[in-house]
Amino acid sequence: MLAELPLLSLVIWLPIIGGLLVLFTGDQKPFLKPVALAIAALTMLLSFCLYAGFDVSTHEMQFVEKTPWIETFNVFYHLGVDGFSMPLIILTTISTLLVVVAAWEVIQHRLSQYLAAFLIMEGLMNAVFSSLDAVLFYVFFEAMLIPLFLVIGIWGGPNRVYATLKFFLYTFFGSVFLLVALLYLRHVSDSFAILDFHAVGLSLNEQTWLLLAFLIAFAVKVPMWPVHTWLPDAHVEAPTGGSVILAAITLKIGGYGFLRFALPIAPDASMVLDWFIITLSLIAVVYIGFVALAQTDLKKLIAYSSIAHMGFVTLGLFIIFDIFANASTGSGAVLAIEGAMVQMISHGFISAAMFLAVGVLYDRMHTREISAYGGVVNTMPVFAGFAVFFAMANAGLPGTSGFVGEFMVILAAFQANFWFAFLAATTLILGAAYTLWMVKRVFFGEVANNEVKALTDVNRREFWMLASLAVIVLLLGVWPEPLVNVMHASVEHLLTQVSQSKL
Amino acid sequence: MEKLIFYFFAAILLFAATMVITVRNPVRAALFLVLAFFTSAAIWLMLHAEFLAISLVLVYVGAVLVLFLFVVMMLDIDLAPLKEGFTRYLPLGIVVAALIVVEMITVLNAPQFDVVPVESMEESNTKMLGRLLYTVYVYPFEIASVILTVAIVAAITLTLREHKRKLQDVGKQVAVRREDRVRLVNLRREKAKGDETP
Amino acid sequence: MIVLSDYLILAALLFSLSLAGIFLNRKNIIILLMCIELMLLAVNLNFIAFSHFSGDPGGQVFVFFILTVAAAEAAIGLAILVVLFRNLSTINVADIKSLKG
Amino acid sequence: MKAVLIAIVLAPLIGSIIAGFFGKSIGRSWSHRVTIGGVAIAFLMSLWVFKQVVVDGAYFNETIYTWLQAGTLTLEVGFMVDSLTAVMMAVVTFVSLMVHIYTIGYMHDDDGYSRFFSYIALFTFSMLMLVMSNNFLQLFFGWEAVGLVSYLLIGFWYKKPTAIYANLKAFLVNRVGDFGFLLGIAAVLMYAGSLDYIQVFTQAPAMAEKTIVLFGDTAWSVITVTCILLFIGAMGKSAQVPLHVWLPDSMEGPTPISALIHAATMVTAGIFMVARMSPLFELSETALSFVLVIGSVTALFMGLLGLVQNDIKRVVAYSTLSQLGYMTVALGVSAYAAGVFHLLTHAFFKALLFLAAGSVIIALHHEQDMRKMGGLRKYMPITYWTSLIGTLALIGFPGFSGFFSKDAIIEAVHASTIAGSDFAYFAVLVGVFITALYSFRLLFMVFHGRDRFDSHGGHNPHEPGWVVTVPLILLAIPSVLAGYFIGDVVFGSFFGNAIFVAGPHDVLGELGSHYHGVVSFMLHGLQAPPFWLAMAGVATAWYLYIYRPDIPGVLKVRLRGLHSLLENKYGFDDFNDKVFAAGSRGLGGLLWRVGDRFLIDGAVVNGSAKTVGWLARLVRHVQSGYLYHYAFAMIVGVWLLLTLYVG
Amino acid sequence: MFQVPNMLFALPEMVLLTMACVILLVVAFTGARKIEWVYGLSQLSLALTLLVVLWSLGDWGLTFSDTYIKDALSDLLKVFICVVNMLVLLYSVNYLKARQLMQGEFFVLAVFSTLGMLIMVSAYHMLTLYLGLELMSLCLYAMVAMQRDSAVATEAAMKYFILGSIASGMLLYGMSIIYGVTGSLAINEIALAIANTDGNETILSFGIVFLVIGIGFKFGAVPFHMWLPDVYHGAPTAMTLFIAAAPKIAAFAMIIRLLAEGLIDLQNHWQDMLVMLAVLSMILGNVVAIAQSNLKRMLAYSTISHVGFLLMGVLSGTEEGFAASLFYTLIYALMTLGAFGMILLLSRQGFEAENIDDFKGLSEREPWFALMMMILMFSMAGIPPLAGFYAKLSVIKAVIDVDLLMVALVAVVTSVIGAYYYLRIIKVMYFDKPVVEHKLEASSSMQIMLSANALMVLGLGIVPGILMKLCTIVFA
Repeated sequence: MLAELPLLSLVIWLPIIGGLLVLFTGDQKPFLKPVALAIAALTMLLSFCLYAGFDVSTHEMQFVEKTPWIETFNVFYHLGVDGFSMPLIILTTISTLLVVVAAWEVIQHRLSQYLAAFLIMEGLMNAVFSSLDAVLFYVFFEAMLIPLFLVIGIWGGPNRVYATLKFFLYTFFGSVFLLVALLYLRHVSDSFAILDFHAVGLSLNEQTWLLLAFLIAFAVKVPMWPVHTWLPDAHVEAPTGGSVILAAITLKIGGYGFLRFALPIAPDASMVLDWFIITLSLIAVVYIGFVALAQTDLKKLIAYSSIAHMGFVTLGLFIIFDIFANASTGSGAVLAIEGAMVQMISHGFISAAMFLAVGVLYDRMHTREISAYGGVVNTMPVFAGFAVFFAMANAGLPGTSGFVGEFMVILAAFQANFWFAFLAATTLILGAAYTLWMVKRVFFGEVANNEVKALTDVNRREFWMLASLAVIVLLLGVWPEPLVNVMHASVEHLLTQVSQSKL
Repeated sequence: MEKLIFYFFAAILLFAATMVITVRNPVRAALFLVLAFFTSAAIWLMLHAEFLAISLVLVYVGAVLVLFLFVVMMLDIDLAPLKEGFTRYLPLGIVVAALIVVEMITVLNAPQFDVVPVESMEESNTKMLGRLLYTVYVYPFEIASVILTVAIVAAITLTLREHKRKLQDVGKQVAVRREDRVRLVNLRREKAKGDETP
Repeated sequence: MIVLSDYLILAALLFSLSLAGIFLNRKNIIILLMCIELMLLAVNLNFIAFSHFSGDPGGQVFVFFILTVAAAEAAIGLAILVVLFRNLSTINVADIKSLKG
Repeated sequence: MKAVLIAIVLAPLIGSIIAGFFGKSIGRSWSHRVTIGGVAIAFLMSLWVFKQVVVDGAYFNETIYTWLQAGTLTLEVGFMVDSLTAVMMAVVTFVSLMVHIYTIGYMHDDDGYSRFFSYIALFTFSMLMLVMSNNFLQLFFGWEAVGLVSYLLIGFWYKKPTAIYANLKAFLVNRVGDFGFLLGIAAVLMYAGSLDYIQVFTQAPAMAEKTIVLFGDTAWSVITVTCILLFIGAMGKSAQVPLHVWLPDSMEGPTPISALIHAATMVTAGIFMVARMSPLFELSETALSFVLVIGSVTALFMGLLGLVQNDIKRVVAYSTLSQLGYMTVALGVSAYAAGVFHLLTHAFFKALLFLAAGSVIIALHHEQDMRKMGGLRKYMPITYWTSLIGTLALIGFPGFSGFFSKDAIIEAVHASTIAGSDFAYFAVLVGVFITALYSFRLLFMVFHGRDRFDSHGGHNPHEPGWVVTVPLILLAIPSVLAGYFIGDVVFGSFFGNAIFVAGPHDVLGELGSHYHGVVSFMLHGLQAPPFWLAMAGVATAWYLYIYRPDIPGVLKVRLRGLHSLLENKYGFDDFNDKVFAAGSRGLGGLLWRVGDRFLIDGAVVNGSAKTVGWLARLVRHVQSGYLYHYAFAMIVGVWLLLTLYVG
Repeated sequence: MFQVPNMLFALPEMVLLTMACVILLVVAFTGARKIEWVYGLSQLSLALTLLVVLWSLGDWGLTFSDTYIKDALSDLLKVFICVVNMLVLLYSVNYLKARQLMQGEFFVLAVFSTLGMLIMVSAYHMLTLYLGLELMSLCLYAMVAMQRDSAVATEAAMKYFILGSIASGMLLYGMSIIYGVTGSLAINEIALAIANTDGNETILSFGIVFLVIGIGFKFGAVPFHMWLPDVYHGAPTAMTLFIAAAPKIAAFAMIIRLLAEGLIDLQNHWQDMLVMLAVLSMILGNVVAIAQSNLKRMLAYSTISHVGFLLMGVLSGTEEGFAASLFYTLIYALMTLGAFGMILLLSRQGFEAENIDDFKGLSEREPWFALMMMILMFSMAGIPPLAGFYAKLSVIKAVIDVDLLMVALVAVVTSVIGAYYYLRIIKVMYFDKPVVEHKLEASSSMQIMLSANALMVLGLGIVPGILMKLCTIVFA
């Protein structure tokens, strides 16, 4: 029965249409929040059905839907998921549910628009992950900017205008090159199907330009150094939900883009230019690690840590060529790609948790300055427990999901080059340093001031919100196999694609 | 001989055109324009376009340029401040203009145009035009009439000051006094402006 | 023998002069209108010359219409000019510059 | 067996979870009941396992579940139990149980009572995971998990600024070690293609033949690089110079923690790990020399620091550092068995010393300064006598456990020919003297001499309750007796296949051939330099702190330079604070301000926005409002088009 | 031999002309008293014309001695011109009333101008094309000047007129050269003549330069754009709207007839010129728009940039490219209608609502119309899923398909710059607090149609296929 439902369309359109309903419900209606919650929950359940019905043994696209959309251009409404996109869809649905819950009492101003924005965004993001047609992909890829732009701009902090314009223009700048690249690919392959792009033969020169275009587009999303500076600003100014979605999912679209476009379409150029991307990734890990250390704003710190963590994703994706060249055992490349994927998923949950935690504090104190806090554990012991747990996860403690991805990527990086692993592994020190130093300044010590003294511990809603994330983070850390298992076939397929030269 | 006439008229034409764009007084400019049109008409005659040459003189000189002069005089433009800035960009302007001229001449001086006329028009120029206008070019002809209508409507709309319609009332007409009807209008003189060249 | 080129070059010179007149003129907008007339004159000369040398009457017909349109154009141009003068009390080209940027 | 092993691991974990999450609702006594119950079950089962393995020769190596699979690589969670593991399990659960019981008394008045029990039970779980692992992944998991618990426990009193400073420092320094360790694991994976111990060990000889290029063109032996990287991990966890800085500070945690984690178990994880990796280390003499030198430096110089400390726990902490140095030295000379044996005896006597110190601290109402103690012998006899036993064991007085283990190490160093062994021999010998000196300095200052304590309104200090004294006594017993197993453990085949020693390095085998039982070993020891050095140390301590207590003050002034060097702990802390901590913060700030804000944001991002804006305002002026400019623009356009595209 | 023309083909023009004369008479005899009638009649005449066009759909051919063409393109464009101008009139009514501009002459000129557009669309002869163009332009010049007491409006009209006449002159000069070389004025004969003779391409390209200038001026392509900001800004908003929307559609017909149908064989010549115009337009339009604080002026510069995009499709010289440009033109007309419609909607007596700051906090005052305006702005910026995106997509696709990658890159990069000023409008509406209290005065029909207009932009974003297909069929 599950297989007969157009599940993908449902997880895309249910939240979008639901979001519109919510939008037109207006702020005053009492059933506004329950309706939004129900939509988000239902979408999440549907996405779980995807997992349940997913066949792990094949790399072929599953749950495929295909109908003509723009016939003149041979553009299809073509959906499907494989091992890369399915976990990301689940990540999206879970995050959105949490965002809806997080908004429950906190957002007073234009609540219906807020909830609608996130529900619509959920649908758009799911669509990004399941689009198999380039135009369709691009449409959703860009459309996503609109709700996020509004979310930051309307509900954001004092400097929100600068942040949101910067965010929008930065990402828009990146993505227009993607558009040109996609159109060029259509030109050579005479089709808009992404899978046809994979198959089309391209000269090294073409591949290089395409890769650079993809790189600009997705590097901004990831974000990679040095095109990362929109992220801290956007995060700092965004409301909690915005930060959560931004960190948990939109960044992943960058990584997903590399997997879906850059690597299979331009394998030879990727091989030639991998040093460049690896260098940027390593700079992200080390440089950003140091920069995070200097932050005095909670959200900025977490934002910078996100950049560093996403550095592992790009590192993992592009070291495979060096591993091919070096390694004897052969599973290193698999480890690298899967590590990058796991890192994406795990970072999604952990950063979501961190931002939610900051949100919990912000709702009470209305400041994000680390120096305004101190000794929070005295007044909010349960919350501090969560915070320390998530901080540890952020620092990559084994047993949490934060460890798995980093571990896999570092192991794989060693097979590429000792120094890659060496620099990547500095995150062990730097990550712990900035995270735990922050924890120390915010949570430990004597109660710093009267505001902190007046804090109340998490309420039931916040507790379950954080607890559910904690459980996920822990489960993925203790037993990542169910996650990794779904992507095996796709990873293997990607590696065969990548290892075959297109020249 | 033909050549001589051509160059004679051409020289006058160019001279008149130059004067149009250089003289200060718009009345004189308009008169030079008249001269230019006359010489053009002469050249057109050399090209066997008699009807057009005549209508150029009649329509243009007779109507359009008179309109120009009328407006020029009606507006009572103060001529004194109208000369500044002319020379400031002159070199640059002349250079660009000269370049364009050189380019145009280079192109137009092509051997392809080194031809003599095909003597094929047997019927009279006027007759031919008349025939064509009502047959082949009937559609453009209609459009031209619409354009003229629009021109009238537009010109009236823009310049007509009174919106009230005149309805005749004999009683009122009879009872009217001089003060009611005659208003001595003194159009403002153009403001003297300082040097406001960019 | 006068060849086509001669007429064309004459027209081109006239055309260029009118162009130069338009952008060199800082004075009176009326002169601009006259320059436009000159420009049309040059075009007409072109058409007639071509028409004459190719033996095709189309060019002459075109000129006929250009004359008509030019008259209409002059009427509207002058009407706008009058309105402008009423508003600004000037028709100095250099004074008409409130719209910029 | 499998079920038992799982139960051993899970029992403390469940106890921890119950105490941690439901501590509030089930109350204090149930909190300690469940955790102690859990640990007790683990202890008893560990004893059973110990019997199975050691007596019956059982061996266990099985996977519990597949953690992750990637390509041909399978990462699993599983247990490997051999004699080495069995010993560690028994020690860990025993000391842990003692500490649990002791905690009931020690933490009696603390608000975080259940939390504390939860933590130490969690620690027991983590430590068991570490020692029972059959692969590097799980080893690393346990490795980091004990680090986490250590972090939590050092910062247990989170209101104390020093405590939260210390725990952050401890975690970060350990992370530096883990950095190397993780790279080591990565190296193992790359060259052995697996993380499973057995497979890696099988591959080890092949690894020894490979080389890796790190800098320029110099080829390094893979095995050396791997072992040194792994050992860097051990240096962090086992607090070897220069990653030792966290351990003295960790004394900010409650005393039971100092005993359990920072003396008996966690810090020995590094020793255990190297012993476990003996098949790898044995293949690289360079790595062994490296281990040896680091160990001997630690053993000697950290002991020296104990001489000038006045905080009772810090003295014990420095002695721990020094003893860990001994163990490392043992590893360096391939005397793994001796190292592990010292680990074992040290676990007992050092836990004992810490708990005794804790007992004193409770009795003096959380006073830790030795200058404010003295004469406690008469008020706290049990503590005194157990302390004395512990101290004698520590200085290696013949007959006490420490004697056997330490003497075995010294002999092994003496016998070794590996590079650096001469220096190591010197270091460990001097270390013996130093150990005796500071140990008895402590004993004398605390229990002898005048009463210098603040008697708190006339109440004299007294022994805390049985929950404190019983563990002391129970720990005192093995502190004395454990040494008598030296024949089996060090010189015998106790460890069997668990430890691999390459032929040329087998110093213990050589010593073993001269070994003729405990008594002769003891007699031999009486004639050997270590014994006399120890005695000299005791005598000096007596002279300085009992006979002429004024001399230390004079010496302090006379040897100001040396004293301040020791006082400042050779400047490691200052150096780290100023260079690493401040340096990273400074660098971070610099990169942020200059790199992110000035260059990227300022120059490029906002810069390009500004440029466009500037351009906009500039180009805007072209739209000047003047008709002739407009016309001119058009004509320029004509000219451009004509020039560019005609012809 | 002369053939009697098939008058039926020109029925739309005839109907409109008749109606225009009727309106003229009504205006002449009723003056200002029955102005509502005049408005109604104008709408009716456009509606009738639309019906006639729809009724005669599909019967294609040449007539009037090949000076008139009725083909798919002309039918489609006529439909859109009628619809767009009906909306323009609807949107303008309130504004005109509030400013005493609600005069019969406005409607007369509007209808005549529309007639000019229809003539252009169907012109298959350079003469008809020129006459149609002049008919349209003359009406527009006059309309701009209609606010006779406004200094800026008359200034705008004057500039428009002068520059427009120069452009006409150049266009004529170009036509004369083409005529001279090919010996013909009819589009199909020109194409035939060029195809049959190897000719002197230098002279032809010389002629093309002047044609391109004329076309470029009508569109407002850089560097022939100078009139555009001043006219958009200075003219009363209703007139601006009129100038901005439908004439672009007519101009599109002109460029197709002249370049794509007449001079298709010389595509290599005009392509480069259009590349220059397109690139300059996109850069200048987008950059200078940033510096504007007047919304009308900003939209004027945005129009310039849109023209750059629009030209990209044409310059590609392929059928897909023309279709893409057509699609772009139609979408542009819709978006412009909406955007200026919003200004008209918010304006009231004594208040123009033409400054960007006038939109501050609109989302709190008028959430629905703020949403509509946001849709329009995002669409103009080319953000999916709005129609503007597909327009950009299709033209960029067209140039990429002919390997003009650099043009595509310029297009996308400048569109990023462009996004900034569109976002600024949204920012002002959504992120700022309102400064003026005010309520809408516009009629409900206008509100409904404006909403429909904006929603159409959204709808065409979700299902762009139909219109795209239509555009493709036109050129197939």
